[in-house]
Amino acid sequence: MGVGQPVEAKTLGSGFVTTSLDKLVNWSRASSMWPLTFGLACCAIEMMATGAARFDLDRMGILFRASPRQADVIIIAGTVTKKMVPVIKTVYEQMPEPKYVIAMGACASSGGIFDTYSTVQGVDEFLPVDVYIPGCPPRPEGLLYGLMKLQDKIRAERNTFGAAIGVGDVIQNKA
Amino acid sequence: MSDQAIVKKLKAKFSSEILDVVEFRGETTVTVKKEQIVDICTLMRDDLGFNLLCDLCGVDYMGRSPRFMVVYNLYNITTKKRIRIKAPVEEKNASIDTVSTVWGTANWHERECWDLMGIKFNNHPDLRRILMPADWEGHPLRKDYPVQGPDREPYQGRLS
Amino acid sequence: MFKEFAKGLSITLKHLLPGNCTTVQYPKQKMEMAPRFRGLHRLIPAQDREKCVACYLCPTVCPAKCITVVADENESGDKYPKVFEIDMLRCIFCGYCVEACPMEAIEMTDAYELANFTREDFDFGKERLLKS
Amino acid sequence: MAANTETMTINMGPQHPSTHGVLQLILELDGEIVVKATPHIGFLHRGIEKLSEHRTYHQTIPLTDRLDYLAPMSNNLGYVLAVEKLLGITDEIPERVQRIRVIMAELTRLKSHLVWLACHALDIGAMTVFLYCFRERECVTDIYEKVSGARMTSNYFRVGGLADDLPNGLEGDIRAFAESIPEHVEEYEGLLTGNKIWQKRTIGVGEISAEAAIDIGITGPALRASGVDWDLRRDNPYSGYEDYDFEVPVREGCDTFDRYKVRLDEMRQSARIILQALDKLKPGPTLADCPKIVLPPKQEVVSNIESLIHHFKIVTEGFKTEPGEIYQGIEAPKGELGFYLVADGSAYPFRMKIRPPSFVNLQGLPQMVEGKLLADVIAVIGTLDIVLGEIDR
Amino acid sequence: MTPEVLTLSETPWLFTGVMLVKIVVAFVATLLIVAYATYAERKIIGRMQTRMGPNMTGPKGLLQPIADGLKLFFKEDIIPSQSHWFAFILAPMMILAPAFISISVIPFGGDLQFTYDGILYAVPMQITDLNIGVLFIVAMAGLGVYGIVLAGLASNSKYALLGGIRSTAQMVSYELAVGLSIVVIFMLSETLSLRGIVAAQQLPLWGLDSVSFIPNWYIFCQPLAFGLFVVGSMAEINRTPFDLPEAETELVSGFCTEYSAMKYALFFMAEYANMITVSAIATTLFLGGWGGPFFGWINFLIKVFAFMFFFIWIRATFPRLRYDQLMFLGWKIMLPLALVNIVITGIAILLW
Repeated sequence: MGVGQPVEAKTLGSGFVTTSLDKLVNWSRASSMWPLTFGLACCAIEMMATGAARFDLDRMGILFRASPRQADVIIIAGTVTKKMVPVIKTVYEQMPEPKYVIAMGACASSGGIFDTYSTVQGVDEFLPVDVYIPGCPPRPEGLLYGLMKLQDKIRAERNTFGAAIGVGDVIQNKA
Repeated sequence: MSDQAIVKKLKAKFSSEILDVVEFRGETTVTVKKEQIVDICTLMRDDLGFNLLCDLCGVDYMGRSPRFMVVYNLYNITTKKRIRIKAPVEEKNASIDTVSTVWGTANWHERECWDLMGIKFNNHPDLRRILMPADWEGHPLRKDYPVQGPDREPYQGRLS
Repeated sequence: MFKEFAKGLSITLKHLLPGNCTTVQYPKQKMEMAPRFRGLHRLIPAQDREKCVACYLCPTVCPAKCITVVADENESGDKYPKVFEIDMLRCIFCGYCVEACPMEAIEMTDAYELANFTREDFDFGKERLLKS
Repeated sequence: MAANTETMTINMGPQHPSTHGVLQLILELDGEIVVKATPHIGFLHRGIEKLSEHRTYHQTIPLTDRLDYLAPMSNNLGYVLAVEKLLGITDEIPERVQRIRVIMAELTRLKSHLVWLACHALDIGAMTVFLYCFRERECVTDIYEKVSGARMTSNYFRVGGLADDLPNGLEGDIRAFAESIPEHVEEYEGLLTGNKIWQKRTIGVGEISAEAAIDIGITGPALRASGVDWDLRRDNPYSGYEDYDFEVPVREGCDTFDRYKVRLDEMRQSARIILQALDKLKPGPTLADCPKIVLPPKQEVVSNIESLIHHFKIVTEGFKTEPGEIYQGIEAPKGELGFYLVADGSAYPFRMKIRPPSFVNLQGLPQMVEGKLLADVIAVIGTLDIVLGEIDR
Repeated sequence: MTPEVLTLSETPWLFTGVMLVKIVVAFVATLLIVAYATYAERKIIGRMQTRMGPNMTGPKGLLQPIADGLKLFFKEDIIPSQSHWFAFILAPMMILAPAFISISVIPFGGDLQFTYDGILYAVPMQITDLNIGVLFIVAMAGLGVYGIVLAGLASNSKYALLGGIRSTAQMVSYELAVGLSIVVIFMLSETLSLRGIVAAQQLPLWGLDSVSFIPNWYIFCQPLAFGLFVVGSMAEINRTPFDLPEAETELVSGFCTEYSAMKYALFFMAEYANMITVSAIATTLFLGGWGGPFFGWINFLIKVFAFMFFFIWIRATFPRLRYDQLMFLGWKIMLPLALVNIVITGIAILLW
């Protein structure tokens, strides 16, 4: 722990080895983000289109996983209704750490056009959203750009190796 | 069979039940009393061939009495004709007999109508909320229910 | 039965041959947007200021109510928007504001790379909209 | 021997890969045999009907895009036709508008059926068909984007006409695409129709008789696969469908395979209609001559004070209708899409009830799957072609 | 000079050393093939589906399997609170171990010769040549079932349970068909040693000199057995169209629904390891093992890869069967066919 650093941050320090290990871990996480097959509404179709031939998420090493236990990223693709909130919470809790949330589209990000009694005004009311993607629905490239933003964010994290072996927590940096 | 003939046949059987017959943009709407709605619908299906219930919904005319109107949009697959039947339902005892025995499709439509409009359907096999969560309070499509729900201000942009 | 199996297998094998790939490798290769594509909004500048005269048509017609306009008058007595802000997260990119604008002061560009990390990143004020 | 058996209840969805969105199915299983299936819906209830009461007729068009998000232009068309009927301007719609609407509606049908086939095949395990279908779907979305500016939520039709004319050179693209459809359908058929496994999975699965189907209110391809020859495009024509020569595919098998075949045949017919409409397409206005309802052209707004006033009036207040009520049904890709509009004379719909085909078709699911195997549930959900956006609204 | 054979009793150190080298080489090679089988599958299926497959992680996406592995390694490992933890942990190992162990009896090539201390030794390119090699493989395949069953039961999830049950039934019934379909091979080769079977296939076809340019691979005289074996083994390793236990669109992820991180990676690896094993067995039993135009193990690898390509190709093309149809196929079609094949072969051998 260097001089002048806050004491409460328990990390493995920032030596060459640990930072390289962090980089390795971050690289693997950024190169293999497996999202959950979780479509809510219109955006889910664009999400499928992104996975299909023209945009091909598989290029980035992204495979859709049906079980939350095997997923790293949850893409909230569509309108979140109040009836759906408990389900999303459960699914999110079932995902193993580290987990990331992408709010895709206007509805998931803020409620969008549906300023109504049954719609949650943005999924960030109950999940920590990492990346917002505006659009209704966003173009597949928009989603790809969002995923790349998330990769940037993952790459900027520190102490990921430490957190993986149980020392301290991941420190988020601004990408 | 023209619309007039259908209405005539209906009138012959249920003369006291029919409140009003309106034609608007080529569509005939027959308003009937709610008491014998099942019999009327059975007649429509069996004798007049309206075998498809396209749609069933409630309309809230808040401020009028009776407040609600249950609307049946019928279709005859053989003659390709449409007709609409309406039955007023008052606010106090908002209930009407179910027609799910006449057309199976009415089951979900009536559940939806109960869920969103708060009109009860007597003798319905399974009258539960269908779209809203089971513990939801209020009936959102009523006119006195705010769009954003009772506990939230409408979105007016970030600044104002 | 085997004939059909073979037919199916031959179809997939045919696609394995080079030249059937339809992927556009996004960050490297970008697709050309259609001229009518509805992407990020842009306020069109006119000489020293924006073309917008703050007539409030766009916030009125906006189905998502995501546009905020506050009108003011400048020294020469022309109306101008003191505040013109679009909440890009709410916006559904329907294009009604462009259709409604009588001055053709707002248009939609082909920018779609809009993802960002926080909600605050999506308050598009007048300066940002003029630049985009 | 009375075996002491217990049924197992499994909860399929709302997060499940093959419920096509957020449908929840409570399945009571005896081994793998479905004893009882109870669909639970409403996880995507967004309140479109309520919201439309607080938006003008004009502002409601983007809402309809998001109903059946696989077929946005069909919803647009249904809604726009309903409002036009309410206004009584159905006969004033220019011919070019009618033709373009038909082209777009049929492209939408193709688009919707492509996604249906993709998901249906994926559910049964044929993952390659999924990608081939999406490849063709991209062609439609490209056309969508060129026409309206968005890939999915097109928002292209307007009350009284269209948002804009077709862009230059697009007719050729549409024609090329329509001409390529039969060939692509052949390809899907080559992968699926003859395949013994596909046949085993679909023939005799999810049967429903014509009487039961009508009783439940099933419409569209699902009804036609049960032997009922009924298509609103032919029987209650709208938007000039009576001018086109097309067949309505009908099959008697009542099962998943026949629903699959009916939809594939419909895709071929849609391509035919598109080609005919392109042949008949003539230059002309793209908005009806109703200055109180349609927005005037942009150049006139700037130059003509009367147009400017109309423009301001329509944008700020919307247009008013006579009090009355109408029902307009169209043949959407999934069945009869109906709009029941009640107007009170203001610029806002007093009550808009949408009759979504999927909502009604889904009601048939328990009948179709009970007594069948778990894997058949997947096949039947796929074959019903449900979209939760319009089920829950 | 005939080379000496290494034995434990005469040259214990040398024997152990060579053995260890063989094990390490075979294990590492298998692991690498497992890793790159996932990559190859994604690439090939991608191409068949008119897309590209992984190409952004490392050059041409070649580092993709490594990234996947590392990521899974560093992920949080969840053991559901309601699960039976011991069985839950045991299951993935139970499924991976048999897949790797089966490799040990497969001959990759002919003998390697080397001189040590002036004596010429011959080392078979096979970890061990069991004289009941085939039985050993069948036994190991039987063990693999337990992993899946345990995974299904221990997870305490209904989807996993259904997957486990499906898998048990499927494996039990197909094991029978597969086992019976390869009985004819022993009848023809008169040995259970895989090495012996390969050696028997190096002879000219049916012992006839006129067609000596065709090798005596058992695929030529036993095409039916070959077909049954391929279909049956596809079912046994849960590949499409028989991937019912993990049928993604029906059972979420089937028996591995509740598994995360490294345990899931083990399942993932086991799937591909099984694919390799099965391809290797098929190569050995029906395609003449290491025989062919090139140098020993290259032939072997080419055949194995061809087989794996075939599996991938099938996966890209076919839909999935239904549970009852799968049982029907196993018990009512494949089993009788295998039995009939045995009888006919027996009669033919008697009459020849």
